[in-house]
Amino acid sequence: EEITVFAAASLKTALDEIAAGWSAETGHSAVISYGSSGTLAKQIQSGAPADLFLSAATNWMDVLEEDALIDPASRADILGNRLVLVAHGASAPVEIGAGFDLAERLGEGKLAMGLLDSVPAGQYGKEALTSLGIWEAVEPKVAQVENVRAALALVASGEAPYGIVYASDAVAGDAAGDDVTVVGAFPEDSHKPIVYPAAVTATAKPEAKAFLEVLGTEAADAVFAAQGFTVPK
Amino acid sequence: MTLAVSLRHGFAGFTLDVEFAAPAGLTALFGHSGSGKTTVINAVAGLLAPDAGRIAVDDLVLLDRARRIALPPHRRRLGYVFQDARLFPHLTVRQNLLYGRWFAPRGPGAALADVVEMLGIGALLQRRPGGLSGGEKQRVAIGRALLSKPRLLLMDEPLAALDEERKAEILPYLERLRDETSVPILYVSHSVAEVARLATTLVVMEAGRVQRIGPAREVLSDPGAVPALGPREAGSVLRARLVGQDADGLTRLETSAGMLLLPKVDLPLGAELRVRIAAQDVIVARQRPEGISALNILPAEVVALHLGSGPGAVVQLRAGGELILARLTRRSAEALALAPGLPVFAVLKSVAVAQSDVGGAITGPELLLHS
Amino acid sequence: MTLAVSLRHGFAGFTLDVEFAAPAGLTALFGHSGSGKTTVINAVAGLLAPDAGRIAVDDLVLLDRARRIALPPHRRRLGYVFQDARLFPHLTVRQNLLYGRWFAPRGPGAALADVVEMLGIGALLQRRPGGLSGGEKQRVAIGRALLSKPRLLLMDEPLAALDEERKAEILPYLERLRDETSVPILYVSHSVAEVARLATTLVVMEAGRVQRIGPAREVLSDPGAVPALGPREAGSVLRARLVGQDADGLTRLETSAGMLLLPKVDLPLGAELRVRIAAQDVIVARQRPEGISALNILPAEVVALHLGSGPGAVVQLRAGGELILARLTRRSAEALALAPGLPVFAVLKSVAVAQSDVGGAITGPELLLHS
Amino acid sequence: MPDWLTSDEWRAVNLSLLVSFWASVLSLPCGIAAAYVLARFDFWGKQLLNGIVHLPLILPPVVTGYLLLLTFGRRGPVGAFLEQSFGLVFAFRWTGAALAAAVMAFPLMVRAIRLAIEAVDPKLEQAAGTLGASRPWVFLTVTLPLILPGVIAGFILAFAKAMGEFGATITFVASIPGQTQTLPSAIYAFLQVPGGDAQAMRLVLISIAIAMLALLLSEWLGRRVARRIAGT
Amino acid sequence: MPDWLTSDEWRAVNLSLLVSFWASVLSLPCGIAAAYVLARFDFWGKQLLNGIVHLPLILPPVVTGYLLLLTFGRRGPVGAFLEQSFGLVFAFRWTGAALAAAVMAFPLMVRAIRLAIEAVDPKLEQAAGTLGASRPWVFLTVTLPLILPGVIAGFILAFAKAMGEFGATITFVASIPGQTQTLPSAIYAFLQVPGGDAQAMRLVLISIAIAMLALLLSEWLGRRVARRIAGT
Ligand SMILES: Nc1ncnc2c1ncn2[C@@H]1O[C@H](COP(=O)(O)OP(=O)(O)OP(=O)(O)O)[C@@H](O)[C@H]1O
Ligand SMILES: Nc1ncnc2c1ncn2[C@@H]1O[C@H](COP(=O)(O)OP(=O)(O)OP(=O)(O)O)[C@@H](O)[C@H]1O
Ligand code: MOO
Ligand SMILES: [Mg+2]
Ligand SMILES: [Mg+2]
Repeated sequence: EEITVFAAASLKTALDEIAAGWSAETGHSAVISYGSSGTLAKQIQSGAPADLFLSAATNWMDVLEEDALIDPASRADILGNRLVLVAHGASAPVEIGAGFDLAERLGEGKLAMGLLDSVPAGQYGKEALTSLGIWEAVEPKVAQVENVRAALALVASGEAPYGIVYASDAVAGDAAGDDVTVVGAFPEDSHKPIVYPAAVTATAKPEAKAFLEVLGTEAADAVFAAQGFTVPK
Repeated sequence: MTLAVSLRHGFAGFTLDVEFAAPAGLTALFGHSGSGKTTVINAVAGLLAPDAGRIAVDDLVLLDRARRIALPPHRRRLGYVFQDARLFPHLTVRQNLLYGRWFAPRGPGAALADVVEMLGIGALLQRRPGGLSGGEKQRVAIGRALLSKPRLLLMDEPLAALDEERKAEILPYLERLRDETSVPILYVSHSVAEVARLATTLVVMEAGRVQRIGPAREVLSDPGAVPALGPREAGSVLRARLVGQDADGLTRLETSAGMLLLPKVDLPLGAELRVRIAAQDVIVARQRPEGISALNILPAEVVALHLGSGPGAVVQLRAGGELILARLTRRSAEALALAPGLPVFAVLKSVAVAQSDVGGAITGPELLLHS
Repeated sequence: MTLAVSLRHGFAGFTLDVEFAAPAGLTALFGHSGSGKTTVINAVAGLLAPDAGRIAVDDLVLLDRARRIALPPHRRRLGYVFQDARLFPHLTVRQNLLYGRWFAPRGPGAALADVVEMLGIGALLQRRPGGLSGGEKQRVAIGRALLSKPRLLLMDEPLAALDEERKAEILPYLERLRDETSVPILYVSHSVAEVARLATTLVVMEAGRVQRIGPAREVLSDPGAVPALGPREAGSVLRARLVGQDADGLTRLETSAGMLLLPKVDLPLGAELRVRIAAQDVIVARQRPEGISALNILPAEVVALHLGSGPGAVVQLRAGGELILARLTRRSAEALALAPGLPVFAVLKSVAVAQSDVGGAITGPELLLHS
Repeated sequence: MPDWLTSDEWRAVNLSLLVSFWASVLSLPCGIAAAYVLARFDFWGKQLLNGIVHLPLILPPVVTGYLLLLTFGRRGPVGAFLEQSFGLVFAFRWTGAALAAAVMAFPLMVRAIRLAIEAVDPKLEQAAGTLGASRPWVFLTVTLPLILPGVIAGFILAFAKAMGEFGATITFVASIPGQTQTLPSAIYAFLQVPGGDAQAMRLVLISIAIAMLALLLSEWLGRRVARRIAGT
Repeated sequence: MPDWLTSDEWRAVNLSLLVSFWASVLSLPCGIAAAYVLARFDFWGKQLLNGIVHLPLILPPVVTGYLLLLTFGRRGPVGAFLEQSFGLVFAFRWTGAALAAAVMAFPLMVRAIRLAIEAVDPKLEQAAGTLGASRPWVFLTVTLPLILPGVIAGFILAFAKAMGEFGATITFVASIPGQTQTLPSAIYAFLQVPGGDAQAMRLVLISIAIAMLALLLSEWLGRRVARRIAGT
């Protein structure tokens, strides 16, 4: 049996690996369509043949739940992530806390972030900077991009000295030899917990539930963790 | 078949207002550059929607603005030879020639081989128009129109780009078309020789209006038409019958004015034909000249004498049942004391009558309509 | 200034191989449709790169394939009147006319007002080419070339689309150009009348080769050239001097053959000019005819008699220092027992010499080169 | 399947070719018709038609994708109708990817063909008319052959655009490997993950290679056709 | 500023106009030059140039954005050079948005103009040559006026494309309200937020209205020019 998974784009590396393993083990297969959570949710609203939805943001999952397009019983937050500050080149680590002098560090430079209103990393980032009391100072220097990878690219190319991205993106970015260093992590209490809710859709095939369960196994957790995600206990 | 045309149309700075009927046979539109000839032909073809007017071929109304009838060009089925050839650049010469065939009704019509032969374009058939010379293009355009089995032929200076020899080859074909089919031909030309030879009816245009209209023979032999046609072009047209072919290559023609000897005319005995005699080629003599190379000396009588304002004069002579025009100087007219009623001789060189001035006779229709 | 042309070029199925020199004055290219006239002119203009050849105006080499010289068209500065007018559609007539001015060197040249007047296009100046008639377009094209102050004029059947009257108006201007400037003119025409009147040098082409070449007077009065030119077009060209304007509008011309009376020629006393006499307009008489309307009767002597294969014959007469051709029937030639040495009279109607056959004399260059 | 491509990548290449080919082929007749109407007729609402044709160019591709989803999706008015009447489904099928690509490429195709039509000398069409050809025949035998270079240009523009189209496609039919994941979607997905750049670049090169081939072919064809039309 | 628009939206509208206008105006000379070279010359590497011109059409916009970033970014080879030599900076400026839009629109513009040039009868250019006009003059006085309808078409295509361009722009210069946030970026952001559809739709309508106006203007201009060229 083949199931269709709609998943946030940032999950690709880990999910592809897990799906391959699942497929080898069970003979079922999962085809995965990656996209931005908003687009995927709208497609499900329009009758997309998705069996499983892995979102990077809770708000879109909430919308689908209201519309009764997912099975609420199956909904679970399967992953978490950390928000980190990255800098161009080799940079010394910094302590991120209240009154952090990010604005001064930026100088004339820009802070690369996901779209503040729509990309989850952008939303969390804004929340964190606000709670640290430095949003006002930093806001004029924010350069928003369509996704976290693009923010990372701005930092990697040196266009922007700093960026706020997920730990999962930054870690692997380092591995890929990007010219980026993680210089610090935002305190976990500076923003709402970053969670990736998952749920099978209202029209899901039974195998979707099985795959969702696989995502909670330790083997899967190891894969996710290797990619920099945090795994809820 | 008769084409009846009545048109009014205004361009900025130019107004066309014409009315004429073109009987079967060939109707020539003659007039200065810019006098509106192409405009008339375009309206007949349906390429120009005139402000007002009516165009009909017998009972078939092609256009009637008042009744809001306007057949589209393709339903008119008129073979149009354009002043600029307008060949289809993407088709070979052969495909250009056969283009009209696709749309023509079945039935007899000109054969490709004949038309190709007559126009001397056999070697070009596989070529495309881009590399053709000006004259070659025009010949292909003529062939294309002929082969579309048209109800009417419209020809806008079709021969202007051709040399004399080629013209001489094509003219007889146009004559045959004129005589053997009942297809009316509307023909624009600047050459009076062409017009005199081909035209049944002559429409002289000037600044958008019809200045003179009538059977070509009459308009051409009318001394009053000399200014309109240009003095060099005036002349008369005699009807003749071929009565003998002499051994030395001369042809004997019987006319009511007397016997004419012309260089070989390649028609059968008994053929009716028309012979144009340019007014300037006629010499008038009081007594029959002797020892002179001109072979044709016709007794005649002065009918009228038109003295122009310049040094020229036009004398109209009657010889038998024909009128002959002669152009001479006023000084000669006075020296010879020419006056109506005076018996004289019209002297005419055989060779002055060019082959292109001798045409097959206009049969049937013309005789019915204009005699 | 002399234009020297030597060209070889092959198209599929057509090979051009010509060599000729065009001295100052007007060189006419004459030949059947498709004989390669436009190809030659295009090569001179630089629009066609021939396979081999050399083209030079005096010392200025326009093209030399061997030496890999090929001036681009705009550096050649040749005023080209195309067979198709090629007006710029986005410019008004006035802007078209003045186009070459932008690029021409300063200095004297034809004035816009004069050219406009001569071509009768004053009313068209603000129009765009789209709505012009065929003849109007061609007139504008002539004006455009004239106004570009060219080093050479190339004209490809410039008058074919024009009516006689308009031609008659433009011809004198071309004559003036020919005579008053040293601009050589290369001129394609199908009309022998035009060629005879205008040409200093005549190049007769046939199937891509030069068939005859020489001073126009000689080629035209050479009985042997009759087949090449077409019998209708043969004739002789006499040099004349204007010696009197009579009260009745006739002009007296002195030639070495005798006095000629022609309808008014509008030139000053003493003017040198050339008169073409078509062979078919000459009557030969054994005794001086009396009581006849022809005013010009010149004593002459038979020089040669060419009997063709047909019914025609061409007689070459010497009258004074001039050679005159007469075309008559073989029968007349025999009846009159014409033979070399026989004294005869050449009879010529005044009016048979059309205005278009009388041209201003070719001064300087022609006399130097061809006498 | 070459071994330097994963099966998903290979399928993406195939799918992109399929989608681009059909998108450009099937939109060609509509493109020619729209271009002809826009070039040669004046009618009420012409500017509206013109605007609609240009819309996919003006809108961000994602918006076009959403509009397609709303209209041609299973729950959309047209989509539901087509499914019930003809069993034709676009949403989340490769047919939908082709539709999206066709729609996105349409303005480019129409413009190219329209320019070609406007350059045809109406005098030649008139001449064909006098020889008995009705308007449709004139179009088929004179106009169409003469605009062939423009048609080829329009086709290749559409094909290239279809090869690169991403925003509208991924929004309309998502990016399901083997079903709707075209080359651009695959490239996008790789770009979204850390370390995917190299893989993305490989696919970019494949995409470029295909488009260049198509381009070369079209130039060659265009030349041949143009030479024929130059008429020598 | 109308009160039914927020100040960010108003700025996005203004910025989009600015960006689209300059993108199309400044790329026009290059577009004409590229089209002329492609239409009228044969040279080694012509197909390469042709390919490069088409590249932005073939590549997913995001890829083009990355390539722009790598080339024209401050640390990119061209970007660094331009900054040092002329003080010209693209990164995070509206100039960068204009560059991205221009690059994305370039193939469309070149194709339109090239088609127009190919339709000009070389015989007219020859005639101009015989009248003494050198090649550049022939181009300026004959070719250019005759291709004006194609130039207008190319311009409006570029303008419309620039109004809708999003992927390459946001990747290259991000989306900074008032500096680089064009209409499409704003629209995209709204679409990604639950319940943002209505706001997005408002901006879409504004975008359509502007493009339609431009389209109408271009059609009107094109007609006038075409009538002049028809020469009556
Ligand atoms: N579309 C048009 N707009 C304005 N004027 C026009 C248009 N078409 C023709 N004319 C004018 O109408 C007059 C008649 O033109 P037409 O082409 O009928 O002349 P023609 O007799 O055929 O001349 P030619 O012998 O030179 O070909 C000319 O003065 C021409 O300038
Ligand atoms: N580009 C070309 N490709 C092939 N053949 C050509 C090309 N151009 C001319 N020809 C051929 O060369 C010959 C000479 O053509 P050209 O145009 O020089 O003739 P022309 O003497 O000017 O004739 P016309 O009096 O009819 O204008 C013709 O047979 C023509 O078909
Ligand atoms: O119109 Mo796009 O920006 O190529 O998907
Ligand atoms: Mg005309
Ligand atoms: Mg020619």
